Formats: sequence, structure tokens, C-alpha cells
Amino acid sequence: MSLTREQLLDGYRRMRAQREFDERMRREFEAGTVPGFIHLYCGQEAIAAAACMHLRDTDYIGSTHRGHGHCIAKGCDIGEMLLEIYCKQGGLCNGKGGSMHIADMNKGMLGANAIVGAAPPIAVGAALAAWSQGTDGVALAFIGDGASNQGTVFEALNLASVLKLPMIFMYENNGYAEFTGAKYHVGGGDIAARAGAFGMPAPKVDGTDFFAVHDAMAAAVARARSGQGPSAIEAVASRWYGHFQGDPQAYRSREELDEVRRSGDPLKKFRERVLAESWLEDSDMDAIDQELRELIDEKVAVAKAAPNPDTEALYTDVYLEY
Amino acid sequence: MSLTREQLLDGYRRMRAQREFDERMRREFEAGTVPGFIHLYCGQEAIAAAACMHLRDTDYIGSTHRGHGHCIAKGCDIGEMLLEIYCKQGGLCNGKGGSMHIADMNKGMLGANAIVGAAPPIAVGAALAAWSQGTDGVALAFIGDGASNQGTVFEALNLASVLKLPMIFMYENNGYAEFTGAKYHVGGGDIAARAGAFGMPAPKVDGTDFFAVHDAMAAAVARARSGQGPSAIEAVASRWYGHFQGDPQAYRSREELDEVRRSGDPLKKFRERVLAESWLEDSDMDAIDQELRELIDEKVAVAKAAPNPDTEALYTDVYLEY
Amino acid sequence: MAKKTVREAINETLAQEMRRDPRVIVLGEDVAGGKGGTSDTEEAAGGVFGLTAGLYKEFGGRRVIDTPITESAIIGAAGGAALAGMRPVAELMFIDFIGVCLDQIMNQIAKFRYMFGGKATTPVTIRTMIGAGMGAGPQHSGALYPMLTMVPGLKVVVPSNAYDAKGLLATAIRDDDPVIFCEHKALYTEACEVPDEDYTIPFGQANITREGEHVTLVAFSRMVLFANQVADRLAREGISVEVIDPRTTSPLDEDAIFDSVDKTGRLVVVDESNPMCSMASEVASLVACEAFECLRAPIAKVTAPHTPVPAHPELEKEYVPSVAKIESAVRRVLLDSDVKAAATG
Amino acid sequence: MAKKTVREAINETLAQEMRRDPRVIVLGEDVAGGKGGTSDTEEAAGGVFGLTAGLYKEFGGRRVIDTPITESAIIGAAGGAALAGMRPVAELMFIDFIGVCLDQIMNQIAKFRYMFGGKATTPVTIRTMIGAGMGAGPQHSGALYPMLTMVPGLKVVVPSNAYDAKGLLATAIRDDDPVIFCEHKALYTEACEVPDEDYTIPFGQANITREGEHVTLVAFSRMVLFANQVADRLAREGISVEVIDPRTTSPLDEDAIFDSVDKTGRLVVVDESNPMCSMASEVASLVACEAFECLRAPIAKVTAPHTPVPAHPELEKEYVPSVAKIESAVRRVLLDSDVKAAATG
Ligand SMILES: Cc1ncc(C[n+]2csc(CCOP(=O)(O)OP(=O)(O)O)c2C)c(N)n1
Ligand SMILES: Cc1ncc(C[n+]2csc(CCOP(=O)(O)OP(=O)(O)O)c2C)c(N)n1
Ligand SMILES: [Mg+2]
Ligand SMILES: [Mg+2]
Repeated sequence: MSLTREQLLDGYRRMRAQREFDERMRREFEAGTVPGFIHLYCGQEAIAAAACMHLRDTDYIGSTHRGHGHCIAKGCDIGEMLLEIYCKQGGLCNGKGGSMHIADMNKGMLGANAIVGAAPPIAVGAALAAWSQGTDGVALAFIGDGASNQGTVFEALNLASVLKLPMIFMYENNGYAEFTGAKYHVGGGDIAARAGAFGMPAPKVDGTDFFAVHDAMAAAVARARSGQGPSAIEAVASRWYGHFQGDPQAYRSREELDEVRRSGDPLKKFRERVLAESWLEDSDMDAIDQELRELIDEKVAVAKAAPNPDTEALYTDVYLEY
Repeated sequence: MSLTREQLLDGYRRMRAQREFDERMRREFEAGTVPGFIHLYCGQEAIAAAACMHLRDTDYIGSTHRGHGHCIAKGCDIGEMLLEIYCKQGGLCNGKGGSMHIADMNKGMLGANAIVGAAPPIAVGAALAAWSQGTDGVALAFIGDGASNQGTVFEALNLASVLKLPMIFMYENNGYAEFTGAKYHVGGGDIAARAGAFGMPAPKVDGTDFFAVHDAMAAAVARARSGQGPSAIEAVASRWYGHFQGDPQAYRSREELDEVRRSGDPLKKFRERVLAESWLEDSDMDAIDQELRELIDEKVAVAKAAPNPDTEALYTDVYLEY
Repeated sequence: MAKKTVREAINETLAQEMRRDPRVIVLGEDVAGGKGGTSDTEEAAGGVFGLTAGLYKEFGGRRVIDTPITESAIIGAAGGAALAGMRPVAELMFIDFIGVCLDQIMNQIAKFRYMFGGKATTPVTIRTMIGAGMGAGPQHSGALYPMLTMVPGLKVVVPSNAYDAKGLLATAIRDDDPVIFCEHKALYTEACEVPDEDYTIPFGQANITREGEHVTLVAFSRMVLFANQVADRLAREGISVEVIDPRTTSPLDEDAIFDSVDKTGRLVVVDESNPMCSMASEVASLVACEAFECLRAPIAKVTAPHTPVPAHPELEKEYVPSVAKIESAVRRVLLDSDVKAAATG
Repeated sequence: MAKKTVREAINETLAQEMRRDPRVIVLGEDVAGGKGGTSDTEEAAGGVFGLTAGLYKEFGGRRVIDTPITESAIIGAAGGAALAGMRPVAELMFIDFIGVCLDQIMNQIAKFRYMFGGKATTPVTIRTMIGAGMGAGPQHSGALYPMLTMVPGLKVVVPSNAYDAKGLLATAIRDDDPVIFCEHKALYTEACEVPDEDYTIPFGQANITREGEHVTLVAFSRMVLFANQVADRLAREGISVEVIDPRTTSPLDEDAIFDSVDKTGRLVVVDESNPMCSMASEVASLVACEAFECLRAPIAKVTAPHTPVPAHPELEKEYVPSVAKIESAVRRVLLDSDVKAAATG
């Protein structure tokens, strides 16, 4: 274990922020305060946290419709994210994007994306920019198990492989694409093997194990930064809730959901491990929990109270100049 | 070797017809008699011949821009093909499709296709029709090395794998996509492995060896007809001529082209083998050569002399009823 | 006769057509919705919005086919299956997803018949959701039917109510040409009287939802509801508005529009699409070219602005042509023609 | 000043812009054309039609990037690279291939700025070939610019000559919004005088290629050549035709069109696209809505028919709006207005 205390706390904070955020969003959605619809990331927090810890603000990620966790882990401001989810003035997209389009170029966040499989080619473009300019920047795309079937994702893999781009493909196998199980929709059953066919390393890891993701990612980033080309990682972690909030999940058995709750909590696993190894103490993490709870309480209140964009905003920002 | 004399003659005839056809098209194009532009199949004839020998008129193939050989091997009428290439009334598409769109539903030929990678999903649909109706029909898609990079092709592979469709993906690796070498554009370098990643058998064979393709195809068809699902085959055979007729091929070295001519002739290889094994005699094949030469002479003359479609034809056949 | 929602009408029609013709199959993402899950049902959802509920149970997995997320393969396979004799009904969940499968729609399915010289038949129906109003954001809210209307070889249907949805969907499925069937998501819960037995409504035949004398209001899909409201409201003032619902954009019932403008001399077209190269532009230009002499006033188009659909619900409301905007366009056209009549009269 | 073809003008501009700004990169299929081959050059082709010849040699493989056949990844990567600070020029070989990459164009690149609240800039130029006339058949001959013109967030350029091609391409590459640059393949060999030094031509500013009094003829891309011929021919009869080349369809120089129609009272629009939801419809409808009072005759649209492009060269010729068809539309409009003038006068 080569992580410093600071790194451990950082990792924990990134995970806890995601959890606190999406659990709160879930309650707010149920209370009817959130516009549109939202897709919760609970259960998958270790993937985004461990992946993004290796990235700088000048590195890029491409995200998905289930992007809250990715944004938080990449360093997007939680207050501005909330303003965006509430579609308010001052939100990261000034209220025009909403939950499925949060983006922040200053943090290297190329956008959540409501088109399944659209982000990987875009992230490959960011990797191409680094490669073309000869920097050591890298880019990463998050890809769901369902998205792993979309043609665009294969094209992104191939282009990154052909040009040896500093690119990481992070498959998040959470078991479902909407209401259809990965057991059914992934032809051949092996997502990682798809990336492997393009000649890149493609380890499969437990996505609820922060340390496993962290290690796999360390290797992938090192490879990318040193000009050796792309990698993929398949991280397996069950989705806790429905596809979108409100989905009754009739396609999942009671037993499966119980099992997910029992064994699929990356935060619990992290805490058990760091306590067992005496790397951190309960109080370290409790303090973070408390701090984040207060932060999100505050920011949710601010977001709810914030002004709507003017009607005029409908017409602006289509072009820089037209 | 389990092929009968009739089968051997059939295989030879299918190959020779393709060769004779495209060599003649080449000369005609150079002489300026052919409209549009054409892509010659010379060097790859064993693939189409050996593959289509296993198929019935009620089985389907999806083809490419380089489709003359596929059409001939699947049994399209040579005269009607020529009428089509000359864009004449009575051509397989009544002159509206031309070289890149020859189709014949009665022969299970779903169309040459000028969009790279478009045919595999369509052929998968034909396989799906057989599967849905419970027949033992199969479908096959021809896919270039260049096309193997197109997202649509991966989607076709996956859908066929998920539904266990009676489908065969025939990769034709002829070394180039237009002017760019497969060595460069195939990420990871292994086309067959891409299909393998979807859990289907994906042997790689010498595409200039009729017998090798024939054997691989026998296994794939048997698997498909018996409901065991899709297969892929990567058949490697160099393209003799330019991407389109007239391409100066500055990207290929003299040595490469010499080598192709020396070792890349499937007809020559076939003849040597059947003579060495005493399965056929020179005279068997010479007779076929002669017959096909005369046939194509005659049909080219007919096609050149045939009437153009009426101008009215521009407006018909957009819909069955509108 | 029972009242049914658009959703119910569509669901019922799918079942009836599948019973009627064994060649009809349904394929798409989650059309059963439950395959590969852990509960004991393989049809847990019946489509994201329940449009295909019950079909898997009745017709089984070889006719109601859950697919991976793979729009190009869904549409391509529908095309290939059609060439091989089936009558597939493919679901493209949101029309916004044409971006990942347009080739199969535009260059393949739509062109087979023509480019194969009239020798191929492609009876594919593509069901897809259109429209804003649900807070679904910039990539799930488009009214992109003009983009497909312009494609030769396609027929495009934009039903505005449950009765039409049922009859037009039956026509679509029985039609031997490829049809894009556009379901406005904000209409799913709209109900009207719908017969239980199956029936068809011919394409290219407009429905005159309000008869009137003073101005012709052509509206598509959900906009027909708004247009009707405007007509009803103005009727109270003695302004008589004729509302035309073309029901299909391709073929387009040009004659119904010409006949109406011949009578009224005034035209307003309402289209939820973006303005450029829209159906509003198409209809307006047709009248300006073919029925110019009838016109007593400038034509008015009421469309969405040249912007994406914003996520914010209030901005989204402002984006969609509203009853108020339509009404004011109608009043403007009437005013303009008064002015013109005064000037020339 | 030297005469240059459209092809030469484009090639020269690409080189000049790459010299001017190191962030400009070129990517696409075969843009070098020779990678992975066996000859000793990696730039054997410089694009299928030689448009990018010489660039690889001068700027190397990290700025002139041969890609696999992978349009979604080409366009997507251009978009991502732009977000990351580059100014990519992506080549989409034929516009007909938008079917396999439209999502990246329409839902991603075009919308980034808007849906990210004005905080992202996407300076992508997509160069692509349009048009019939080369016997390339139904899947390689479309004039699909209306399909992109309708997409908010995109600018669409349709140059009709080498001088404009150079200035407009420079503007496109320096523009911070995404631009679709449509090169008509039948224009590549057309030549005119083109300065050696670089210059820009602003978007949204029409070029009046013929001044006239009697009728306004708006034409796009290659159709401008035909329109000019019609104007020249009719001039001999004393019929004075004003020809407007909008040069960009989005933004569209509406004022130039209104000003001209204000003068002439008559409008003919020529567009090689299919008729429905075309630029012809767009321009005609604009005038019918905004400049109705000026009109002294019905508007006429001259477009391709509602059919795919047939392979047969003679049918293809019949498909493309011809000088004869344009001329007869102009005569019809003049006649119609005489009739109308006679009737009302
Ligand atoms: C191109 C496209 N097809 C379909 C959809 C509808 N859709 C949204 S999310 C989703 C499932 C995605 O599954 P997965 O990639 O596993 O991500 P997860 O939801 O599990 O995070 C689908 C089908 C879409 N948004 N875009
Ligand atoms: C979607 C699409 N992209 C690009 C092209 C242009 N194009 C036509 S053939 C070709 C090369 C195809 O290479 P391959 O698949 O290896 O087939 P081959 O020509 O070698 O038979 C390309 C790039 C096209 N027709 N369609
Ligand atoms: Mg998933
Ligand atoms: Mg090839």
C-alpha cells in the first residue's frame, strides 16, 4: 500500500462526497424538488474516486448520463453542480444543461452526456490534443456496460489504439443497461476482452474496492503519460438504485438487491480496510462525513433559493457570434 | 478433401467468372465505356466462391462497394449485372444503382453497399428473420479490413452474439482501406480477435486458398444452421489493383505488387492443387475459361447496346405507393 | 366507445397487428425489458414508457426482441429482416438518437427500393419519441421530423391524438414502404374515444380539426392541441380559424392546405421544430409557390427558436410554441391582411 | 493574380492556416493516405481527391492525422480536441456519411456551447463533399446541407467558386463556432483568380454575382454557376436577373435577399437538395413571411426531385436542377407577375 494518509483521506472524501450528494438528490427527487430526471451513482463511488485521484485539472474525462459522481471526483464545485441540477443561474451550465450535461472545462470535465456511447470519442479527442501537442496530459472515458455495446465506443478504442493515444477507457459494469441485464446484452459476456482485442491492457477489477481500482488506474495512467498508449479497465460494481430515480426495478429480485446492499458498498469496504490496517481512524472519516453533510445541506439550500435564468437565456450561447 | 468433382468445378467456375468479369471490367473502364467508378475484386475470388458455395438462394449475403465477386458467387445473373454496371434498363437495379448497389433479392443478395460497414447490420437482420421464423436459413456479411473499424460492424457482431443468430461475418483482409494499410489502421493488428471478443469462433485463413476458406465456412455454416450462433472468419488475400480502377497506388511498393502477382492468385493456386491431387484436369478448367470468356464477351456487348432507362425512371420506385 | 390514451392506443395496435400478421416483430432496447435480470419475469418493463407492455408475454422472445444499446444494428437489422420478408417494428427510443443510426435510415432503408430498381420492398416501421416539455434536456427533446421528412423514400407520421395514433400506426405497419412514426412524449397521456377493433387511416390525408373561414392554421403533432385551443378561444371573438392537422408530413396533404387557404386567404404554420428548413418553412413555401394568388396577407410561421432545447423547465416552456404565440401570430396575420385590404381596397 | 481551382484554393488555405496557427490540425481518412503502406512515402495521396496533398510532408503526423474508417470517432475526436484547445479541421469524405456520425455533429459539437451554458468553445471545421454530377450513385451524391443548416449551433458554408472557397475556409478555421464546409465535387476543377496571400470572407454576407431588376435568383453552391448562366442568357433578351449567392446557409444573409426582392418583386430559389424542408423552402418561406408585400408574383423553387440520386448519368443529369429548368422557372415567374399585374392593374 503506497498511499499516504493525505491520499487516503482524499480518496475517502471524494467517495463520501459522491454518496452524500446522490443520496441527498434521491431524497430531494422523491420530495419533488428536482426538475427533469436523475440517475444515481450510489454503489459505484470507488471507481470515480480512485480513477480521478490520478488525474490533474489539465487531464480530461468524458462522462455519462450517470455523471454526478464523475463530476465530483474530478473536482467540479458541488455548489455549482447543485445549481445546475436545479437548473439555476450560476449553475455549471447556467441551467441549460441540467443533471445529464454537467460540464466544467476548467476542471477537465468534458460533460455528462445523455447519448449513450458519445463521450468516448470526445475524450479520445482530448487525448489526441495532448498527443498532438506533446504534453503528458491524459484523458479518460467512463463507459457503462450498456454503452460498451455502442459502435462509437469501439471506434474510440480503435482510434486510440492506432494512434497510441494517452487514453484510459474505464468500463463501469454495474450489471444493467436500463432494465436489461449485462448478462444478456454483452455478447460473449466479457467487456474487458473487447478492449483487449485492440491490443491494449484491459484488467477487470472489483469496482467496489477502492484500492483495486486505484492500482489498476495507476498502471494505466503511467502507461498513458509515458507515451505507451491506451489502456482499459473493467470495474464491476452494482447499481444500488433504479436506472433513473423512480424506476421500480421489477427486473431485479429482492435477493439481488439485498445482496447489493450487503456486499456492494465501497465506502463500507474502504472503512473496514483502513481501520483493519490502522491507516486511518473512524474519527478521521466521521469528520469528513460531517463536513460534507453540512456542505451539501448548505449548497442544496442555496441552489433551491437561487434565481432562475432569465427567459432571455433561451436565446443566448447558441453561437459565440452569428 | 470431401469435395465432389461437381463441387470442384462449381467452385472453379465461380472463381473464374469473377476473374473474367472484373478483368474485363478493368479493360472496359480503361477504355472509357463504364460509367461512374468501379472497385475490382481480383485476387479475392476464392473467398466469395468458397463462402457462397455453402449458401442457398434463400440464404442472404450483405456485400460492399467491392461487390462484383460477391454477386457472381451468390448466383446473380452476369448479364443483368453487366446491364446494371452500364446503368441500363433491365439491369438488376434498372440502372439506378450501378456497380456499388447491385442487389438481387431472388438470389439472397442484399446489395453491394457504398457505405462502408453498412451491410453487416442488414445481413444480421436477414439472419434474425430466419431465427425469428425458425427456419434453418443463414446470412453472411462481407467486411473489408477497413470496414472492420466501423462501429456498425461491432454492433452487428454483438447483436448476432446476443441473439445467437445464424450469421457469418466474413472479414476480407486485403491489406488496404483505400490508400491506408491495414498494418496501420487495425488497432491491435488482429481483425479476427475482434469477433473473438464476442465469444464466437473466429479462425484466420489464407483467403487465396479456396480449400481453406471452404473448410472454415463449412464449420461456420453448420454452426449457424444448427442454431449454435454466429461465427467469423478472417480471410487474408491481397488486392491486385488499386482501390478504385485508376488509383495509381503510390502507397504500394513495386516489390509488394510483384509479390502479390507472384503468390496471390487464388485461381492459380486452385489449379495447381487440383492438378497435383489429380482431382481435375487442365481441360476441365480450360473449358470453363473458354465458356465464361464467351459468355462475358456476349453479355458485355448486349449491355453496351441495351437501351438507357427512360427519363421517367428518375421519378419512379421511390415508394411503392405515395 | 372507451376513452384511451395515446399510450394505450399504440400498445393495443401493436398487439392487434402482431396477432393479425405473424411477420410483424418488435425490436428495440427494453421493449421487453427484464432480459438478463434476476427477477422471475423477462418482461418487467415493456419499454421505458410501457408502450410495448404485454407483448413479450403474448408473443415471446422471437417476436418481441430486447436488444443491446445498438441503434445502428436495431435499424439495420429491421431493414435486413424486412428485405427477408418480415414486417419489423423497430423502436428508436428518442428521435434524438437518429444521430447514431441515420445511415441505416437514410442511406439504406429509405433507398433500397429506389436504388435496387424497384425490386426490393422494405416494410419497416420505426417508432420513436419526439418533442420537448418533459424536462428531458438538450439531447432528448428534439422534434426532428423535418430531418426525416426531407429524405426521399421515407414516410413520416406525426399523430396528434389517440384515435389517429391507432389508425395511423396500423397503416404504418401494413404499409410496404418504410415509415417513421413519431410519438410526442407529451401526448402519451392524452385520451380520446378509440374503437377497440382495428382500423386504418390513410397517409397523406389531413384532418380538419376546426373548420373556419378567416385563417388557416396548419399544425403538427402536439401543436394541433394548441392550435385547437387558439381556434376555440378566437371563435368567441367571432374569428373563425380553420385548423389543419396533416397527420403525415410525408406524404403531405397539399390539397387540403391549398383548399383551405383558397377559402381563408391567410396562413399560419405551427411547428415545434427548429425554424430553419422546418415543416413550417415547407408548408409556407408551398403556399407561396403554388397558391400565391389566394394569399391576402403575409404567411406566419410559429416554430421553436434556432436553439437547442434547454434543460430548465421555464426556458423549455418558452422554447415550445405556445398558445399565446400562436394566437398572436394569427392576430398579426389578420391585422396584416386588413392593412393590405385597406391599402389595396 | 493567378487563376486557381477550388481544389488548389482549399489546399493552399489549409497549409496557410496550419502555418498561421499551430493549433490547427487536420484529421480524416487518407488525409495523408499512405500510412501502413509499403512504398517509402507516408503521404502517397493527400486525400482521395488530393485536397490535403503536401500537408503531411510539411506538418508531420501529429498534425495531419490519417484515421481508420471511423467517422464517429473522427468527428468526436475533433470535438474533444477542440474543447481541449485545438482547432481541428476534420474531413468527412462525403456528406452522405453524416449518417454514421450525425450524433457527434448534431448532439455534441453543435450543442456544447449552449448546453454547457456558454462556457465551452468548439472551433471545429468539418470539410465535406456534396453534390451530384459525378456518377457516384445514390449514397455518394447528396446535397444534404439543409439537414445541417437546421441544426442550431452549426454554421454551414456552401462556396461556389475558388475565391470564396479560400476566404470562407480561412474564416471557418478561425471561427470559434463549429462550421460545416461543403465542397461541391463538381466545382473542384472550376478556377478563378485567387490571391496568394490569405484573406477572410465574413459569414452571413451574400455575394451578388449578377445585379438585376426584374427577378431575384437565389442559388447555392454549384447552382450559382447555373444561375449566372441563366442571368447572362436572359440579359440578351433584356431580362435583368439579380443572382444572389448567400455563401453560407447558416447564418443566412436574409437582408440581401429582402433588399433584392424589394427591388425585383419576384423570387426564384435554386437548390440542389431534395425539395422538402430544403433551403429553397426556407428562403421562399422567409420572403413569404417577411417580405410578402414586395412580391408581385408567386415564388418558384427549383430543386432536385424527391428521389435519391440515381446512378445512371443521364438520370443524374435530369436530377440536378439544370440551366433550362432554372430559366423556365424565371420565365414562369415573370409571366405570372405579368398576369397578376394585368389582373390587378
Ligand atoms: C444512443 C442512446 N441510446 C439509448 C439511450 C437510452 N439510455 C439511457 S441510459 C441507458 C442505459 C445505459 O446503460 P449503461 O451504459 O450500462 O449505463 P448505466 O445506466 O448502467 O450507468 C439507455 C439505454 C441513450 N440515452 N442514448
Ligand atoms: C462510411 C464510409 N466511410 C468512408 C467511405 C469511403 N470508402 C469507400 S471504400 C473505403 C475503403 C474500404 O476499405 P475496406 O473495408 O478494407 O474494403 P476494400 O476497399 O479493401 O475492399 C473507404 C474509406 C465510405 N464509402 N463509407
Ligand atoms: Mg450499466
Ligand atoms: Mg481492404
